[in-house]
Amino acid sequence: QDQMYIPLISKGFQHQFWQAVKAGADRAGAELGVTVSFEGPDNESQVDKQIDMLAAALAKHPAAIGFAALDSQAAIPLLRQAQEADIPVIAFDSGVDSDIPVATAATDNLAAAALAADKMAEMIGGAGPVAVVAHDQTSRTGVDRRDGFVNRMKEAHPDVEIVDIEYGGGDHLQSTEITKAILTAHPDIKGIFGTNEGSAIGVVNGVRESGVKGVTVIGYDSGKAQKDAIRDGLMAGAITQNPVGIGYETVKAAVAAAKGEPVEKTIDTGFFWYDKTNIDDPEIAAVLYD
Amino acid sequence: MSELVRLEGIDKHFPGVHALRAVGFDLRPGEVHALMGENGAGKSTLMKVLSGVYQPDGGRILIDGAEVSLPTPKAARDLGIGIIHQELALMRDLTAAQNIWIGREPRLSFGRIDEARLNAEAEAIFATMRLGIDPRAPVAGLSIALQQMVEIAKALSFRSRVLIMDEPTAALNDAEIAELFTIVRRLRAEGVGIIYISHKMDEIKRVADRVTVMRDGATVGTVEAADTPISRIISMMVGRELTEEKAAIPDLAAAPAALEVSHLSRGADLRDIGFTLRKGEILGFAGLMGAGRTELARAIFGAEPADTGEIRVHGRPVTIRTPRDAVRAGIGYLSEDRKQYGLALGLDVRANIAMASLPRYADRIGRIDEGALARVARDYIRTLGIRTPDDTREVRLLSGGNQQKVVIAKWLLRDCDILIFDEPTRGIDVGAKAEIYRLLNELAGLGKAIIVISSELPEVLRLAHRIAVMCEGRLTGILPGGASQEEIMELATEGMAA
Amino acid sequence: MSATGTAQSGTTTARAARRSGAQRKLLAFASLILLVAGFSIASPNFFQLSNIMAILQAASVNGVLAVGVTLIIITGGIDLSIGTLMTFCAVMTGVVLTWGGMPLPLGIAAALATGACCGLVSGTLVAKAKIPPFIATLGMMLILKGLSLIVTGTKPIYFNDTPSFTLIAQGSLIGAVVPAFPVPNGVLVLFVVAAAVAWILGRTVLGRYTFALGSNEEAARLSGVNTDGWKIAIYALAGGIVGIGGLLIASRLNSAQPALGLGYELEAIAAVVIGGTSLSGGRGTVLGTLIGALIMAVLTNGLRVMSVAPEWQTVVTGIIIIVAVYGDQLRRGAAR
Amino acid sequence: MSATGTAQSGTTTARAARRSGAQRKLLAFASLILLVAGFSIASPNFFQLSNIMAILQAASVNGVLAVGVTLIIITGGIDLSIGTLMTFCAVMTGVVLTWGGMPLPLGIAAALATGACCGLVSGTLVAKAKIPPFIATLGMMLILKGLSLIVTGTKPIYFNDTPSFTLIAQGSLIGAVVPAFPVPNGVLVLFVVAAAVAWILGRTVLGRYTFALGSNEEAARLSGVNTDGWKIAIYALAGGIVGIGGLLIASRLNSAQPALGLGYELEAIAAVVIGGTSLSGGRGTVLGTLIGALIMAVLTNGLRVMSVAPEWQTVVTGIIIIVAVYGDQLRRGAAR
Ligand SMILES: Nc1ncnc2c1ncn2[C@@H]1O[C@H](COP(=O)(O)OP(=O)(O)OP(=O)(O)O)[C@@H](O)[C@H]1O
Ligand SMILES: Nc1ncnc2c1ncn2[C@@H]1O[C@H](COP(=O)(O)OP(=O)(O)OP(=O)(O)O)[C@@H](O)[C@H]1O
Ligand SMILES: [Mg+2]
Ligand SMILES: [Mg+2]
Repeated sequence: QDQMYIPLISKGFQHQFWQAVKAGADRAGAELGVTVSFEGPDNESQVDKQIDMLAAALAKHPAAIGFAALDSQAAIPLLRQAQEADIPVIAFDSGVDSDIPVATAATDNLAAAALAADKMAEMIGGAGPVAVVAHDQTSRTGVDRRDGFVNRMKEAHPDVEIVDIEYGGGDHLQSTEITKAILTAHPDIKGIFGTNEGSAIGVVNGVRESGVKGVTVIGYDSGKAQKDAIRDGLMAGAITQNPVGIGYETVKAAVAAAKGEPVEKTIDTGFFWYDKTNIDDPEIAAVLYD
Repeated sequence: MSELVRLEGIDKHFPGVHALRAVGFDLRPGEVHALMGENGAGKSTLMKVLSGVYQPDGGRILIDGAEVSLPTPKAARDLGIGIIHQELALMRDLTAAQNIWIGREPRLSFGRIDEARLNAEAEAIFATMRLGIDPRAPVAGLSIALQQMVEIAKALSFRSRVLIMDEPTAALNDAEIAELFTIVRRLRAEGVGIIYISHKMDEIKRVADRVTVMRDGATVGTVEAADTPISRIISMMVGRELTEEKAAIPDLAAAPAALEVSHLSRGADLRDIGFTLRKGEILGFAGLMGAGRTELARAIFGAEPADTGEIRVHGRPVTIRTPRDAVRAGIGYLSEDRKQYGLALGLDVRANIAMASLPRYADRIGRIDEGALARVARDYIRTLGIRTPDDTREVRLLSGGNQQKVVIAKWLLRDCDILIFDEPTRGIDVGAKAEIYRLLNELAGLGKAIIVISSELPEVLRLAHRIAVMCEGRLTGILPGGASQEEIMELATEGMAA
Repeated sequence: MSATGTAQSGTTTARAARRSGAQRKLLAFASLILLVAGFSIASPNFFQLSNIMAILQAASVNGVLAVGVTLIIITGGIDLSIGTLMTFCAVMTGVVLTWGGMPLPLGIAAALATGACCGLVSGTLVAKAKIPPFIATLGMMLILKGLSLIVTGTKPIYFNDTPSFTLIAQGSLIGAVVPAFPVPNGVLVLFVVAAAVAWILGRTVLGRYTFALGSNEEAARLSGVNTDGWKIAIYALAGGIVGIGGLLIASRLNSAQPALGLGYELEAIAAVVIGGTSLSGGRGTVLGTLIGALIMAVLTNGLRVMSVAPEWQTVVTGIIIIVAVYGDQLRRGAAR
Repeated sequence: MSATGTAQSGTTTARAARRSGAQRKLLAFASLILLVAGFSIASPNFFQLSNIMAILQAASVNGVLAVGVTLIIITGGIDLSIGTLMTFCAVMTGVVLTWGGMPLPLGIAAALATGACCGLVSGTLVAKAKIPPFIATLGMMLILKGLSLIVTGTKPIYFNDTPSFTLIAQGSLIGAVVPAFPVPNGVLVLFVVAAAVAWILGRTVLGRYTFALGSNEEAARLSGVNTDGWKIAIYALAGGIVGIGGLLIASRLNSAQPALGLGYELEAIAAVVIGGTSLSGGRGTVLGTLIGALIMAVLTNGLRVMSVAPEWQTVVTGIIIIVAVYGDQLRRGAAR
């Protein structure tokens, strides 16, 4: 085998976020001269599909594996198998509750969503009803972002009331309809938080279609539509992670681990708040993607 | 030559069945040519070859003396060959008129259908048949007989030069048959060549000019209808002489009652019906189409339970809400529409024969004794002369008459005390018919109580020990076995004039 | 004599059938009304013009898909590919308009043509290759899903260069004339499509053969109908209608989202069946489908407006779908 | 004379029929072999014991679901709820084992009982309330999806307190005896379930009535068969089998994942149809279903091992599903 082979098993591949992770991984692969593959299930509930992917990846005798666990416990038997075969595992996007991964490159979704809560509270004047349109009710990212937002509000902004939490599966159209229903049910709503790109765009669409003014929309992740919405003022701002960085760091750590070099246990790729004012700053622009 | 159609050496194989063996046949303009033969002789198959449904494996088809090939039904149609299929081929969700004109709808611009013209023309055809069917009535709501009439109307609408009628009268009553023959004679006078298939021997003398007999996929011979006795045709069909005489009517006055029905009513279909059926008795039910005989049978059997009324079996009152109750009480019902109600066409002969008796061939954990089932199935195949390669053949592949025998076998195997046969010989050949008559008599002799519903008066007269007559949901009278046709018809139309 | 009797019973049957048909539709409509009334009582925010418009708007995409698949279901078939086909049509419009920079009409044509072509392929697989519709369209579902991702490189295509594109679903022609009644164009499109398909089913040869195929394909074939050809045509027509659905969703989202679409087929089929069309073919109405789609949209919106917990929304939706069809069943039983 | 003719032709037919049936199965098996061979040549990593075991393991859940739904499909019905029912069964096992702290056998019983009860409900809706199976089970699908989320509070239930639980799917009884052949128990379960259902279908009254219902329900009813009762029994049995699927997936994931399950029904139904069972009912085999499930698992795994891009995996899967069924269709045509 001429080139080192490193598969990345992610939580998905169709969303812009995952495509950005993939782009970062591909870049690292090109720079470091290793073959990288990237795949993930269709949605974040398909825990067993991901396990099957991991099994297929192991069959290919990779040098190392990048793994973004949908459910870390469920994957443990296979991770152990990897350990026995001396295949280092790098966790990415979110951690794995186990000491098998030699490194973790992830965003702290709880902290990131808490930042969104702070920004929301600030913009609506510290009081009033808000709602959450989340992308998933059970997946780790969905739960963390929802809980990070909700808990922070309860702790730090008691006058802000979360009146509704709905789940649109990250589907733009569904999230649009949900937003319109929320606006109907709570005409006095002050702000809505969309927990990923599809949800956030759905919220923007829903607010625009129903013609309601003065609702503060905060999003998550990046993408062309989201950037446009922020520039147009339809969205007040959004949290972005550094997916390119996640992908890049994962592959980099994997290569190092495969070569037996030491790697840092936790690689915090960070998250950022961006809005109209800083969207074009070089350091923000670097973590945004289309 | 003045021949319209000539078939030479037609061969057709199905997997495991040599259905047609070098069959020859010819049809002249302006003649009615009857095609006769036992069930499974190959009549329908031959006609399907002639109408482009099946492709022959060998042989030639000549129309007006020129050899043709008929790759599709449409090709045959374009050459002027029309067919009424033995098995109803209607689209149940469409109306009568829509069925008649399917594929040839009168069109307006933009692919629109001229529905008014379509209905009017259908109505005109019905008028020539002296039928009052509403062209807008969905076919699913019509009785089998009316559906058959729609098929005939459809075939007539083609104005074909060759018209094939594959058992058109199987579901018709006498009045309708008479009406059909008027039409047939008119067409013959117009120079149409008609191929007529039927198992009703008397019809041969009434309409046919020539008769061709088939047996086991080959032609036995062609004879002039006028100067050939029926018995000769029958012996050509079955390969032997068929002798049968009416069994004597037994005196059953002292026999215990097997089935007592009283005050049975359901809506307008059945009104206050009561009768007694004795052990060993064959009770015939006569009446016009729609008289409610089938409804009565279905009510007794629990297929569509009655609203009120009492049923006693062997003197004990029974509650029958489902067919299962009836079967448990020892009642079996052979329906008039075997395809819809009698057979699981996709299953094999053995499974169908066993359908009503399965638990008897299973142990406590529900395991079936296939060996025993195979044995009894083969027994019935032999005793009823069911023409099938073996008992594991799908029933769908049998000829119509043989399918009917499979249903009969199902109820014989169940060994019910009371048997209701609704049109038991519909589509059955003479030989088998005689066989079934003999069987019914034998069953009665064994003490079974039997109801026979039939639209063929001669059949009722021949079989029944007593004859019950129905009209518009009422039982208008019960006549002794020796009654005349006139007496029956009088009861069958009683009160209809009013 | 017997003829007279027959005639009478014939006419009665037809009349009874027509009456019970009308009754059934009225009653299906009634359960829609019942739902609307229930939600209006439960929540004061429900019965407002803006929310009604939102419901209609929400019904538009699913409604158009459902109308399209109604055709196929009446033939006795099924189409599982409509969800991903919708997306693929949207993507092809994006390719033409945004990447190709072509004028709007060509983009619309692209969606319709893509839909019709894919329908043609499905239809051919079903009619000529004799592959069961379930499998043929399941395969197409997967193929089209992959193709959308491949063509777009898994990135959405935006229609920012064609500003008028969003008007297809979101503008309001009616609102421009009657400002008090700002029916979004998407809804208008749904009703126009429904009316057109109802007309095709009721008045044209294509419609007649649609029912004939579902009722007894063999009989139609034996009657000289080119059943294969017509079936392909019906699938192509349905595909074209799905293309309209693709335009609507793209216009609403101002983008072609390549990952969308899976699951939309079940929702559309559910609308069709709630609307009284039989999955075994041969019978069905566009009006019923329309009511079915509205029932689903009202249900979803109403439960959300009532702020029912999402997991309970799912449960209640399941129950109501069953109950609605059960009611329909009872009525049919009674009509019989 | 005629009797002899019949007898002779009879033997030929029977033999021919048996031969063509066996041939068909052999050929379906052949396309599986073909796939395996193709992938083995394309990638050296494919045909390895560990990967073959991974494929079998991956086929086990879908295979069990497919075997269960085969029963229902043979009756002419369909069950869209199997995916979410599987999850609900897993959840109930979690409730009994982890929350209730009860012993393993009770947990297993919980899964089976939950499956059977839900099957009973579906069956009753179909048989007694006369709701079309598509709708009844679509409703059940939604209800069960919601219930899983409600019961668990949307959080997975882990089986860490019952360490032996993972052995159900992941242990290897065979491997304990023949170490060279570490077939996971999940695969063993699949084959045992398949053999049992094949036996039920082929040899018992229940099996015979399953075919009879699919072939002509009314004829069976008019033969005195308690069609409603048997139908309910069949749905309940299928539900119980889905419960086994729930155990397997829970054991593999060492957890009951409440959001799982949607979409699994289509995959299982696809396996059934690829295996030659007709969606119109009346015919089908368990062996075919097994082969269908294996074909799907081999396909998915093989494409992954070959590192085909995921969007292309989807496209290729779609194409191969269509081609596999087309091949089957051709063979049948030839046999006819
Ligand atoms: N499609 C088919 N496949 C296999 N065998 C067939 C098929 N059609 C007919 N047969 C067989 O061919 C033979 C001739 O059948 P056909 O239907 O022509 O008989 P028939 O003379 O019309 O009988 P009937 O009077 O009962 O209608 C029978 O043995 C039948 O089982
Ligand atoms: N499938 C059906 N749908 C609607 N009406 C029917 C149907 N079958 C029969 N009927 C009607 O029910 C009434 C009773 O018919 P039934 O079949 O019991 O008559 P019958 O005396 O058995 O005569 P036959 O057997 O000659 O048709 C008739 O008016 C008939 O038109
Ligand atoms: Mg025949
Ligand atoms: Mg009758």
